[in-house]
Amino acid sequence: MKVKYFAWVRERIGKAEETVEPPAEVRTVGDLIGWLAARGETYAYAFEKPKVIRAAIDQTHVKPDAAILGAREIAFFPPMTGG
Amino acid sequence: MKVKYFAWVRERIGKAEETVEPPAEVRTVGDLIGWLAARGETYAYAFEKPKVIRAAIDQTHVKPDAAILGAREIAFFPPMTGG
Amino acid sequence: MTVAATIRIQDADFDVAREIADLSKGRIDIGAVVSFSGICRGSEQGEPIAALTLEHYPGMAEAEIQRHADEALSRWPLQGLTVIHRVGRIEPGENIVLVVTASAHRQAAFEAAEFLMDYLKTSAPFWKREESARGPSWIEARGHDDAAAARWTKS
Amino acid sequence: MTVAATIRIQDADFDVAREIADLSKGRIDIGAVVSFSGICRGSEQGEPIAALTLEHYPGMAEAEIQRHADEALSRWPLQGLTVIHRVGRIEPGENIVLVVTASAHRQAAFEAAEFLMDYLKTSAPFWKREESARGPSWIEARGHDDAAAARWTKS
Repeated sequence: MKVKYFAWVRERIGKAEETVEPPAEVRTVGDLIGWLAARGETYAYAFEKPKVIRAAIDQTHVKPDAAILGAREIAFFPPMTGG
Repeated sequence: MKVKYFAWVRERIGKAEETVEPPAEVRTVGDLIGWLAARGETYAYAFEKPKVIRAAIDQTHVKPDAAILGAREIAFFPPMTGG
Repeated sequence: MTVAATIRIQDADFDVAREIADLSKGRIDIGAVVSFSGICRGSEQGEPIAALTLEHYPGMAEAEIQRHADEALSRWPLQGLTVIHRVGRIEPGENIVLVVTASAHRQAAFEAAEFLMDYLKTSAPFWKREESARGPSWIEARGHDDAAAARWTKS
Repeated sequence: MTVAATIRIQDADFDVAREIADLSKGRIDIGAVVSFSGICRGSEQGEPIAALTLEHYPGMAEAEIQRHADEALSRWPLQGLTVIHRVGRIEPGENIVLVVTASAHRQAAFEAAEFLMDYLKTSAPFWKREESARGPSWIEARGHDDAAAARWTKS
């Protein structure tokens, strides 16, 4: 699946998007954050406060317990500050 | 004192302003409405529903029990419909 | 810095864009500008109208608007405030009234604009007469405008 | 008549006057037009800033605004609705965001504009980075914006 990062999540990880293939036991958005955070220092830094991170599956806001099965695109970003 | 009329109060009375000298027992705005209403048919028509009439003394909104002593200009008009 | 409200009562139309620009151009302390334009509709209570004629109480109208503008300036942290009310004959589609508020933050700008419009509707000495096929008639005040204005009364 | 919202996300500035005119010109069913312009201030939390850079999530940003615009159109009797959000580098005094609402009556126009601004602040995927003497930093979300947005949640 494609993963996208925005704002300081993007800056900390050092890339805007990538394709990942998490193992089957990574079922929810929260699981995916934990799995990504273990990929290296930059990821650990980006996800150091998982409660702050917002997520969207296929461009719709979701909660950490949302299932990722079938998702084409999952995005992670800080709380929004538009307007 | 000068009395001014606006909107349909003006139309019914047939003049925009006039100078009147009510007797001393006409003490309040409500008294003045009653006194004016007795001046003739056009006045009676204008003031037929005294509760609807709004008043201002020297360009400030007042209630019917406001004293008219010392007033330079008293205005009568319907509820406002600006904006 | 003391903010002075711009208040005008006029026959002529106004230019919303220019009024917004006059309040905010070249300023870097303003974060939010709200404008409200009241426009003459082509019907009242489902009845087509040809025009409105706006009458006002010269002197008192300016004073009443000034008083409410000053109250808005004291209740909300505004950096600019403009109120323009037209009088005379106004046809459907034409502007009647304009309120523009500027503030660092959006809530103050929105609230002050709503406050001023609610008061203009109920307290400023203006009266609307409509021209329709049945002849001219004065528009009646509406109870829900009084209710809208009452929400700003401090208890 | 079905009303469609105009929604644009763009680098370029916008012209408030033209957007208001596009919604209301030649219409005689509109009685109230509210515009909200969000402008880049020259300081954040008392600290001078040189500019903001607005980042967004292309695709989702449009969809989120469309979803909230549709909700506004279903909740209030609007006759027109425009939302424009700029992205990229924006200097103090420049426009960031515009919401214009048109309705027969003022309350619908005010409420819909406030609703959309509250949601843009908290739910639309945009992020602001500021440039100041201390270097670039991301602006943090504010709790009172969440509180403002929560008031529109139907219970």
